[in-house]
Amino acid sequence: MTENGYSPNELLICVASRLMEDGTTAFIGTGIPMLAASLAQRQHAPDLMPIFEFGGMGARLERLPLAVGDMWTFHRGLIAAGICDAMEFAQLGFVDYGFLGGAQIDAYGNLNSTVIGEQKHPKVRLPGSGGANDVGSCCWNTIILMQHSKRRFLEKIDFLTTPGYLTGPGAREQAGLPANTGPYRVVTNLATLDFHPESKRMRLIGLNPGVTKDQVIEETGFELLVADSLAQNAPPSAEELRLLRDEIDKDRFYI
Amino acid sequence: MTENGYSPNELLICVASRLMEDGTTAFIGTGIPMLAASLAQRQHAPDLMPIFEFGGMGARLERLPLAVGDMWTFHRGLIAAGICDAMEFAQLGFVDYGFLGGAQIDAYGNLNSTVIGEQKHPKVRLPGSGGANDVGSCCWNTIILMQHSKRRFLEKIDFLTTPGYLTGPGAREQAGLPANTGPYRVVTNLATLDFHPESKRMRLIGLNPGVTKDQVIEETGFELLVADSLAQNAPPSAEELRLLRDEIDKDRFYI
Amino acid sequence: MTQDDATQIGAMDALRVFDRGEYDLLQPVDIEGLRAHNRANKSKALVDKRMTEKEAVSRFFEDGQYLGIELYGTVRCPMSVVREVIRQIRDRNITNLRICGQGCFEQELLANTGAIKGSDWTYTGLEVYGISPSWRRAVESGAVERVCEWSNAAIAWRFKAAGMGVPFLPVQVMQGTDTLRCSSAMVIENPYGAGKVALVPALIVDLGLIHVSRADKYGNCQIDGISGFAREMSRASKRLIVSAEEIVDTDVIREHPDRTQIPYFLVDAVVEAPFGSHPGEMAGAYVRDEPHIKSYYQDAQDAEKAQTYMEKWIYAVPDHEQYLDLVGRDHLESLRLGRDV
Amino acid sequence: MTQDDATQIGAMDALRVFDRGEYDLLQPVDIEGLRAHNRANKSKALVDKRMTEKEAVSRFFEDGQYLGIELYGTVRCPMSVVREVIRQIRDRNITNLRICGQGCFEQELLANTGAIKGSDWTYTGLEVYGISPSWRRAVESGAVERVCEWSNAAIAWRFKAAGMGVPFLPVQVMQGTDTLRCSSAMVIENPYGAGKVALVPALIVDLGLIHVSRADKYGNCQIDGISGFAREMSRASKRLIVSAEEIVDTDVIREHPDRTQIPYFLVDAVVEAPFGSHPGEMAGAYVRDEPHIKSYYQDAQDAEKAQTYMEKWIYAVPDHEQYLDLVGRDHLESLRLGRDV
Repeated sequence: MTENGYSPNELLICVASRLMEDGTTAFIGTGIPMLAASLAQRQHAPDLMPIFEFGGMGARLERLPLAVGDMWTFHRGLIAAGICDAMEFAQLGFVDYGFLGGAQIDAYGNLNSTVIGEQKHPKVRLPGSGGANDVGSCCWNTIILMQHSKRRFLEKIDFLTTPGYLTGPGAREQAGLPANTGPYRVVTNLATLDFHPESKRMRLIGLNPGVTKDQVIEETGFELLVADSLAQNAPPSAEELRLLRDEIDKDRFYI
Repeated sequence: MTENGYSPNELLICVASRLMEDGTTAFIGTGIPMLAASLAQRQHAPDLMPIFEFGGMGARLERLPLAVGDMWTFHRGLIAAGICDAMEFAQLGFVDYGFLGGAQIDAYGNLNSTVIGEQKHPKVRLPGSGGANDVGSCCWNTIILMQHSKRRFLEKIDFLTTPGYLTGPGAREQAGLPANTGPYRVVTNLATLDFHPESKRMRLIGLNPGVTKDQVIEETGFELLVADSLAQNAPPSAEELRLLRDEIDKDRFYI
Repeated sequence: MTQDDATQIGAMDALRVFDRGEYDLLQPVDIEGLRAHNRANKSKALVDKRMTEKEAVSRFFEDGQYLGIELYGTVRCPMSVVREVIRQIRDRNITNLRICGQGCFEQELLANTGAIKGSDWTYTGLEVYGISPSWRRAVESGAVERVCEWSNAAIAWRFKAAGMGVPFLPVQVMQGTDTLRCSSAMVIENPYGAGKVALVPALIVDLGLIHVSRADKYGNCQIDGISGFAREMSRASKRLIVSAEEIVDTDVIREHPDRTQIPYFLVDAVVEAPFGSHPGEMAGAYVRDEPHIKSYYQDAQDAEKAQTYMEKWIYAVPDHEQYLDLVGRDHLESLRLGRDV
Repeated sequence: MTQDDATQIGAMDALRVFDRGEYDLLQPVDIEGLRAHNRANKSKALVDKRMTEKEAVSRFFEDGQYLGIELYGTVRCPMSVVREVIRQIRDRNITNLRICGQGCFEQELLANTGAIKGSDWTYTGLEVYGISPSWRRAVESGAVERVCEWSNAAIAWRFKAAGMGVPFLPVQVMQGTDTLRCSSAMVIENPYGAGKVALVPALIVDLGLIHVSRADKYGNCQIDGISGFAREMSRASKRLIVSAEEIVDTDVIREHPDRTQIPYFLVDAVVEAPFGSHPGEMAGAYVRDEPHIKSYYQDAQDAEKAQTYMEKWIYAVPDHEQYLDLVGRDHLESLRLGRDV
C-alpha cells in the first residue's frame, strides 16, 4: 500500500476493470484480469462474459479463480467446454477483448513471455506463450497489462511470443493474421496508452494519479508518441477498494 | 416367404449376422444391417458394438432403429456423440467393419448409390453417398449387401460413389486412401463372395441353399472368379427366424 | 517412413496438388467475412430472443440464401420452423435457395416448393422408405440446377471447418471416386509425412435451423442424446434459428454449464416449439409418427398428391399451434415416451 | 474478394508455402502408424482394465516415450499416476522422455527427475506463483535439450488433428511471430479463398494420462465441468491410462451415453484414484490444497529443497493409498466441496 491509501496493483486492477464493457466477451487470464473482471461484474458490467481458455465461459465470478481451468472459471457459467471450443470461438470472431501480459513489449505492442536471451540458450526461461499468442492473434482488441519500466518497454524485445502490430501497419494481415485485430490499450502502473491509428505505434493517452508525462517517457525504452491531451485516470474509489479487499481478494492473492 | 419357409431377406440377414464378430465395432446403416446386428447381439455376439454415423455407439439393439440417428441407435449405449466423432473414430482405425449397399457394383467392389445415367443429367437420381463413401474409405473391412442381378453387378458402374479396390491392387493407397482397407465380403440373396488377395477382383466363395454356381455367374455382369471349393450357406435356423419375426422386426418393416 | 523422414520437414516451397474436384463451390468460403459478420451482428449481451416461427423466419430468412437444417427430417428436426419457411417461400415468392443435402423428410417437403436451385448433396432420401420422390423429380427435371456430391462425413467436416473458423479440413475420405470428382474437394501431398491427404472446404450457412431439447430465452441450448451435427452447424451459421421443446430458466443452464451444446451468442432467434420435430421423433420425449410419415411417402410418389399434403399440413395451417391441433392433441400424447425408456 | 473469386477454384497445381518453422518435429506425424497401432492394440471388446497405478505404469510407460498429461497440475490432473511415473523413472532408470509442455505442477515435478529431454512447450509455470523453478533450471542448464514453441491452442489443435486421424489442422494463430519460427508449423496460401493460413502438425502421444470424474471398469469416462483437452488428447494417445475419482457400474454410463467423453476403446488402463488430483482440485468434488502447493513453490526455489519434497511426497511413498495417509485423511475431507457449490 502506498501513501495514497491503495497499492499500484489495486489501481491497475481498477483502471483495467473500467475498460471492461457490459455485454462483451473477454478472454481472462490468471491474475489481474480475473480481479478486474470480477470487479467489473460487481460494478458496471454484470453481464461481462469472461472466457477462460480451458473452456469456461459466462461464469459469475463470485469467487476468485486461481487457475484458468479451475472450477470458479465456470461456476454458474453458461458453457463449460474445452480449450478448442474457447479458441475456436475466438477464431470465429466472437471474442471482443483479450487481456495479456508479458515480460517485454515493443512500440508495436509485440510481447515476449517466452525467454530472456536466446531461445536455444536462455538466460531466463519464462513460462511461454500459453494462450497469449492465441488471444493476441484472434481477439478483436487486446488490452495489455504491464509494469512500466525501461527494462520491459524495449526498442527490440528478445523474442516475439505474441503478435502486436508486428512491424507496423498492414503487417498482421500480411503475415496471415485475421484482419482488423490487434492491441487496443496498454494499462500500466503509470499510465494508459493506445496505438496511433496510422503508425500503429504506442501512444500515451492517460496518466495515473501523481504520474507525469516525463516519468512515463523516462520509463519507456522506445520513442513514445504522446496524445495532444492526456486523460487523468481516477484513483480507486472507496467502493472499488472495498469490493477488492473485502469480497474479491479476501485472501490477498494479488492485492 | 418362399417355399423354404423363409424369405430371401431373412436369409440375407442371417448370413450377414453370422459375419458379425463379438467384441468388434461395426458401422451399421439403415435396413438389413440393423436387423443383422440385432440378431448377432442376441445370438453369438452380445458385445458387438454397433456404430451409427450420427453418433450412437455401443447400443443394445433391443428395438429396431428406423433411422441412423433415431433414439434406438444409442439406447443403453456407451456413447451418444455426433457424426464427426463417429467418423473420426473410423479415421483413427477404430472401426473394424462397415456394412454397405448400393444400386450397382463392379468387380473391384466399387459401389454406386448416386445416380443412374450422368450425374448432371440423371436418368434416376439415387439417395447419394450418405455415409457410404466414409465407411468404404476408412473402415478396415467393408461387407457389401446386395440383391444379386445382372443389372446391379456390372463391368462398369455409372458413378463411383464409394471406393472398393478402385482399379485394382494398390489403387486405394495410390489415391490417398488409408492402407490395408477395402471390401471384405459381398453377401447377396444368392451367394457370398470375397476379393482375390492378389487381383482384388470379386470371387464366389459360398452358395445359398438351392443356388448353383452357374446361376450366380449368370446373374453377374462381369467375369466372376470362383474359389476352388464353395461353402454352402446354412439356411436360417428356427431360432434365428423366431428372433427375427417375434422380437426384432415384429412390425415387419424389413422382413 | 523412418523416424528421420518423418521428423524432417524438407525445404519445399510448395505443396503439390494431385487431384481436384471439377465442381465450383455452391457457397463461397469467406472466413474473414464470417468473422466480420459475427462481430457486427451477433450480440454478446444477454438479449431475450424468444419469438414465434413466423417472426423468426420473417426476420432471418431471405431469398438467395444457403440453408442448413439439422438433423434428419424424422429425428430432432426443426419441422415447425421448416413448415414456416415453406409458407413464406410461397407468400414471399422466394425462388432461389441453395441447401445442404444431408436430409430426409424436411428436404422432401422443401423440394415440393420448387425454390431449391442448388444442393451440396450427400444423402437425401426417406431412409427405410427409400428414394425421396419429390427430390428425385426436382433433380431429374433440372429444377435443381446444381448438385455437388459429398459424403456425410465430408459435409459434417465442412461445417466443422467453418465452425472452427478455418477455410478447410484435411480428411481421409472421398479420394479416388466420382464423389470427389463431382465436388470441390482436392487432394494434396501430405506436408507432414508420406502420402496424400484430401481437403474439404468450409461450409458457411446463411441460415441454420436446429431443434433442441431445451433452451433459455437467450439461446443457450441443451440436446439430449446424440448431437448429430448441431455443434458444428450452429457455429457455421451466419443466422441461426433454434427451436426448443421447452424454454427453461437460465438457472437450469447455469446449473450444468457442461451440458450447453450451443451457447447463446450463436443464436439469433429462440422459438418455443413443443412437438417441434413432429412427425419426427425427439430423444427422451416422443417417438416418430410412423403412420403420418408412411402416408406422406405413399402420397409423394405422385406429384399432385404431394402438393395435396403440402396444402393440408402446411399452407392451410397458419402456425405451429394449429398444426398441433390438426395432428390432434390426443394423438400427440400417444407418441410420448414412457418413463421406462 | 468477390463471390466470383471465391467460388472459382483456379487451375493451380501447387499451393505456395510462405513460411515455415525452423524446428524439426519432436514426434513424427504418422497417421497410418496410429491407425495400425489402434487396430493391433486397442481391443473393442469389453475388457476389465482396472489396475493399480503401479501396474498401469509398469505395463504402458517406457523409456523413449513422448508423454501427454491432462489438464493442469492443479486442476483435474492424474497426479497419483504422475507420482508413480516419477517413482518408476528412478527405479527403472528412465532417462529419455519427451513431453508436451502444457502444464503446471505435474510438469514441475517431472522436471525434477532430469529425464525430460525435449518439450513441445506452450506454458509451463505455476500460475499465480509465476515461473516454474525446476523447469527453469532444467531448460537453462540444457538438461532439456530441445524446446519447440507453440501456443496453447496450437498444442490443443495438434492433439485434435491426431484425434481426428488427420496429419495437420489449419489455424489462425502463430503467424508472424518467433513462436512460429521456433516451431514446425507452416504458413501456406489459402486454397479456398484469399490470404494465408497456418498449419500445425498432428501431435500423437505415446502415453497419455488423464484424470476423470468417473469411469466404468472398461474405461468409459465422464468428466464434470470443463473438458480441457481430454477429448482431443485421449484420441491422440497410443496408450492411455485413465484415473478416476470413482469407478461406477456400466449401467451409470449407459443411462446417459451423451455424457461419455472418452469411450472405452481408447483406454488401456483404468485406475481408481480418489483424490487423484491432489494437491490439485477436482470440479464438483474438492478444492485444491493451497498450503501444499504454496509450500512446494517456496521449497522449489532451491533445487535441493525440491528434491526433499520429491523424497518425502513421492519416492518414500509406495502407492496412492499411503500418499493419502501421508496427506492426512482428515485434511483431505476438509478439502471436499459442500453441497452448495
